[in-house]
Amino acid sequence: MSSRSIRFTLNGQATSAAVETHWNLVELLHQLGLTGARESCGQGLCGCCTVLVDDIAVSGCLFLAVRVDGTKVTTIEHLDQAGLSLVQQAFIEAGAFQCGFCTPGFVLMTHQLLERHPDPSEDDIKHYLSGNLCRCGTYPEILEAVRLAAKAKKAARS
Amino acid sequence: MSEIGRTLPRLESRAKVTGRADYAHNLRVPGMLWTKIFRSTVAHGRIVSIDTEAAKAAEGVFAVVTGEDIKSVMPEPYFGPAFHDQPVLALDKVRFVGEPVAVVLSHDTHLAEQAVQLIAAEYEELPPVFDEIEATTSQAIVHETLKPAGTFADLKHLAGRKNTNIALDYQLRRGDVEKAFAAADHVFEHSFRTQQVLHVPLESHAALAEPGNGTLTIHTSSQTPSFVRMEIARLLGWPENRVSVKVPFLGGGFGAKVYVKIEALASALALIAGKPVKVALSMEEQFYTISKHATTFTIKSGVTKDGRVVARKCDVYWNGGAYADIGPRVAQKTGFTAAGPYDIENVSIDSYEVYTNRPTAGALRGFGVPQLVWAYESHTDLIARALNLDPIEFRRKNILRDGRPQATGTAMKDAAIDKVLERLAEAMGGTFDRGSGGMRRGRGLAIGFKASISPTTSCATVNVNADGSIALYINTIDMGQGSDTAMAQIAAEVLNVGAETVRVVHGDTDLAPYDMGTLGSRSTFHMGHAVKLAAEDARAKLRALAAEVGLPKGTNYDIKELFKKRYGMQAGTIVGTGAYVPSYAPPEAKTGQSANVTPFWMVGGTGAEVEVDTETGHVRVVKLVNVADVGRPVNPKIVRTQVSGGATMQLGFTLHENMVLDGGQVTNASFADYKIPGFRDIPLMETELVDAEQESGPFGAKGVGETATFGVSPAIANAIEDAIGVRLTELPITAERVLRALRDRDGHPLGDDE
Amino acid sequence: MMAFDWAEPATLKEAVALLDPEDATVRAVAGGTALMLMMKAGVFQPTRLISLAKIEPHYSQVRIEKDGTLKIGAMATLSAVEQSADVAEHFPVITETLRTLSNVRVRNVARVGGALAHGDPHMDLPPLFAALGARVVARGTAEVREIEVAELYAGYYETHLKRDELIAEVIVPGLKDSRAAYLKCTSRSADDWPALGLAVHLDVEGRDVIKRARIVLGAATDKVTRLKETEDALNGATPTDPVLKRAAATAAEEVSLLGDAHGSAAYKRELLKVYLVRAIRHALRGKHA
Amino acid sequence: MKFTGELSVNAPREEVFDKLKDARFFACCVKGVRDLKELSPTTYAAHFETKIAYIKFNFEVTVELTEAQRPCRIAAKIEGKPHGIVGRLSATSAADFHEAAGVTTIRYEVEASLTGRLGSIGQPVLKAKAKEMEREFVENLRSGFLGDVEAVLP
Repeated sequence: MSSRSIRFTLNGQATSAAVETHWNLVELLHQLGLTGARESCGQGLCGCCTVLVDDIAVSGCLFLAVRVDGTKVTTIEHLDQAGLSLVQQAFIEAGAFQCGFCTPGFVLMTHQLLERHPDPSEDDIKHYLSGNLCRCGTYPEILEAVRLAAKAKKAARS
Repeated sequence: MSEIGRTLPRLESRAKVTGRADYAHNLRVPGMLWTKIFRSTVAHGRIVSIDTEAAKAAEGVFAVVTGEDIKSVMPEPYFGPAFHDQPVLALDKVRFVGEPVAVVLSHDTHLAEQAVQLIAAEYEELPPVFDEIEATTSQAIVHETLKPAGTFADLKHLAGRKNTNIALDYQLRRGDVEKAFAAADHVFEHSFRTQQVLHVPLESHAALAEPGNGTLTIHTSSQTPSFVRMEIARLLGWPENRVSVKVPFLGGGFGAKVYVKIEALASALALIAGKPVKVALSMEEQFYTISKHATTFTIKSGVTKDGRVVARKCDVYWNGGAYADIGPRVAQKTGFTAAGPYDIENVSIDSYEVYTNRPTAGALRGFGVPQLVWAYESHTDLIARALNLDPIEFRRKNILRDGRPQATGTAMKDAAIDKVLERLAEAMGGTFDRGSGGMRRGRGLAIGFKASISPTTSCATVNVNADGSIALYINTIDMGQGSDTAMAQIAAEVLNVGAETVRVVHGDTDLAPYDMGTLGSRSTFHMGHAVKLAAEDARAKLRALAAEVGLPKGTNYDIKELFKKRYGMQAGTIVGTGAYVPSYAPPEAKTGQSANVTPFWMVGGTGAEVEVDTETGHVRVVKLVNVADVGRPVNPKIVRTQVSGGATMQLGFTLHENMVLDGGQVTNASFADYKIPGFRDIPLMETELVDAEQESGPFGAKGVGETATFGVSPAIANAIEDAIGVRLTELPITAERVLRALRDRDGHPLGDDE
Repeated sequence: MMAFDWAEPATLKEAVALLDPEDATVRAVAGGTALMLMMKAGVFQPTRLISLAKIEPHYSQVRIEKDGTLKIGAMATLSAVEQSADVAEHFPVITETLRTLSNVRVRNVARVGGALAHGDPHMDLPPLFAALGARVVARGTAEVREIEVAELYAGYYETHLKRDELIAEVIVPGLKDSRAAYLKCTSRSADDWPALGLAVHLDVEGRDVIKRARIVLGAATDKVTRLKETEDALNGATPTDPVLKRAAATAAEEVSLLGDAHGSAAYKRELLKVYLVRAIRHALRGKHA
Repeated sequence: MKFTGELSVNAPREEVFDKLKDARFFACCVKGVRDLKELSPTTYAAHFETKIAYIKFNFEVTVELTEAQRPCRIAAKIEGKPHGIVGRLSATSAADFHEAAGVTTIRYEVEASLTGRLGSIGQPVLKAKAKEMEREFVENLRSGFLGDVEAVLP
């Protein structure tokens, strides 16, 4: 059987879908109208296809869609449910993007980074984000955005 | 507050951080067919047969289309901005491994991909040629006949020329170099090479063509919607008004998406299928689509004993690959700056665009200038070292200053070469830690310049709606450089509103007027002028309206009230239009001399500090200082980001990016093996904009997108020599090459086993 | 990619039973990151994939036994190992190595079992685990056996696992007072497959005598390779500059290196010499690192 | 990809030449070659199967003898089309024979390239595989001279 019916939570909504076993997660999301995760390098190296599955970041282009059966899937489109997140605000403030194609991946990874390291060093940031590529070369501004977001999150906590 | 010089976040910021910005990549429409391309497996050959039967019979296949089939909708299916040499799908011959030969259409992209594997083509192999120098004398002829498009006057003499791979031979002559060499105290000659590299924007090329009732709409990731419309209309034999080209945001361009790339194919397929068809390339396929020229540049200089360069001879060979694309422009427009930003009495330049059996080369951020600066700034340091002169002092003595004639004879104006050099000298001066043991540090710098492409036209429309809101209609494409925001700022400045209130409608040939293209850092200057003119036109019309409704001159009025007074209700529109084409004097054919060769100059330089691991050859760039003359920055924050971004891209081209070919096949057609800079490759970046003003620019502004790419490569090579005393003359500067150079110098060369 | 069957057995035993030794197009998939790349490239077209995602949860555990032995379930993600405080405390060399292994998202998905079974010589864990004397527990239809990681590889992408065997667990002996280091060298961008990966594991006597060395090379050969002659050159020696230099020369002689896009064989030989010295010094400097 | 190497066999070079020129013998030395067909005295077709780990690759191969200067040099051109995937294998190979004291030294040079999907990615694997094939070929060739030719038939 190459076609399967799966159920999962997509951005807080119970969702069911019929998927072919050979579809990857990005293909499924595009069919569901969510285009914030995009396949670019197709090899899990650039981060444009970042999606959270059970709150853990994965490369959607290397993740078979059947595997999200029974999971909670969160995409970039869910982050501003209650207005722009602090990370998104920081990216705007720091001007941390140019063409914007890689930006959803960087934003999602920054959310993950700050959960793991609330006060990251420059080295932490560079290592954590080393799997996301920005061909426009906006790295210095992204570094700044992560710092701003960390600061804003800290302020929000206290 | 002035809108010019204001750091305003990009207008589309929210859409981009929430993943909701539109890209052609995202687009799908009901009933759409996907495509997968069957590509050539030989570098040069005659097509004997293409067997598509098995593919046609495969599951889910709607159609399989070959080059011959394209002729049913495009009788002469050859395109290109300089030469009409590129077939929509290969016809008669294939000219590189990876050339599109046939296409499978299916509602399912996976089924299309499977069916492609069932296509079989037979070729009669012809000898291929890959090297740009060999190609100039090779018996292997890539194109039997040269077919200039007629777009550019200076290519006309090439029409119908046979049995040559030289698509353009540009020359410039000023003074008498031979005589000057004979009289010079010293003569230096060096050769430098650069490798073929790629743009690889993260959004690969995507185009969706939808046939209508005698019309065709193409949604595409293009930097040049007006050109796409013109070229597709020409191929179809239709008037332009039946072709619409719509471009959302681009996920990066860098020159990869100029002119026609996949649009002709998508258009032909849509018309053949009678359905919407999407052509979306994979990352691998970008490697077969467009690249940056590999080059060989031999440069020879005559120098007096006190360090004045009195003569320079430049021979530049551009490896254009299988199709001309815009390469002939690169060879000419860039070629005339090959002698560098120096005041040299006697200059001779020969610049050759050469066909080979590699994937096509075209425009990439800098339009060939970084390849030239690599050579002339490495050469400059080599001369200074040989003459025991301080490299900065040597440059100071020779740079072109305002008012002095450049090699074309055009007098320099508003080119802050001196300021850029002085700022770099300051940043890189002083003492620093030179390292110890096997780790050695050094510093180097380099400067470069570029002429803007000319003469080209931009048009803009500004609508003032009856509620006073303003919309700007332009075909400049925002591919990340921030043009929407900058253009809104220019319009807002004229119309005295906040830029964030201006709506920018971009990339739609049905709505916005002609623009030559978003390329060559031309938009801020050319479209900036057009927008300014359009906004001024709208302002004049508003004033006229005010006068018409009886308001005394100089009255402060609310625009909304003005419309109400005139039309009795909230109604009406004021349309301001602007068109701009700079003045230009074409160069004299034999000497390249012109009194007005460019509307403005871009000037940039880089200072690098490197640390070299002498045991492994690894080069770590510790610091890059990028200094640019951008005129007056419209949006300083965005300009600075562009400057450091450009330098980062060139850093990749300098240290590791390299398109590797084996038997014509690109063997590293993926990000696993073609490495672009990531977070951990980025040095400390310093960005400096010198205090400058482009008098002829809109509000003193000029282009900036390419400026920071110029000096990066030679600054690093110069810093490496400063650190360890060896000179690298070929890009990329890999760790292995550095170690080999060190070992060669020490008389213990590394073996050559693979 | 082409359609295939998808099976999700609930136990490892069932998964093993679903393998078909006669049919190479039936494969087990753990994290699937490496397999997906092969499938997307069109070189591997499975007829059936057996997902291990739903097998018993204890195969995802990471734990340290009383005697200091580290046991990692084959289905533990690389991230789980990276984030394990126990691993960081007792095997810092593993934590350090994981930090630069591919990227966060791959580590979140890739499993230790898959990383060892894939057999790409450029990977970081196989040489490191081989140097640490780790063993994999392979479960087949008939038997369960242990294989030294150092003996697991047969060639590029090839292991000595049988067609009906799956890795169930990895056992890493406690480091005790030994020293270990893994250094890799990328020759293009910072984040890249290595040109060379070198793991060293040293038992040290007194302050500075190497009692026993285990040296394992990755990336520069077609399979993970133990450098036994180099080990012999170091065993019982005090790592002075001349000793290290000699060991480096031995290493460069003893193994035939493979040139690739990361560097020629000649270059990799130089890297091997340099990195051997650096890795040993690095191992001796840190407590466990 | 370029491979060069040298091997010696205890046989006079005429014998070595004749054996190597015999397509049947030659094919026996290459693991995975079967169904050899003679299309003309200098061209042959065969099926070639090789495998990397669990992945099999099948090629339809044609070999053309382009040079045969008895007893010093032999050269051939090889072309292959893989099954089920767009691509093309092409290679030229040449061997020079030198004899001294009854021992023939064969110096060979193979220049191979693979285009299409298999060539654009996975070059390291192919290179490793090619090295392995080279080793096997040399071993088979040696054993072919040591004993019966049949001994190396796959």
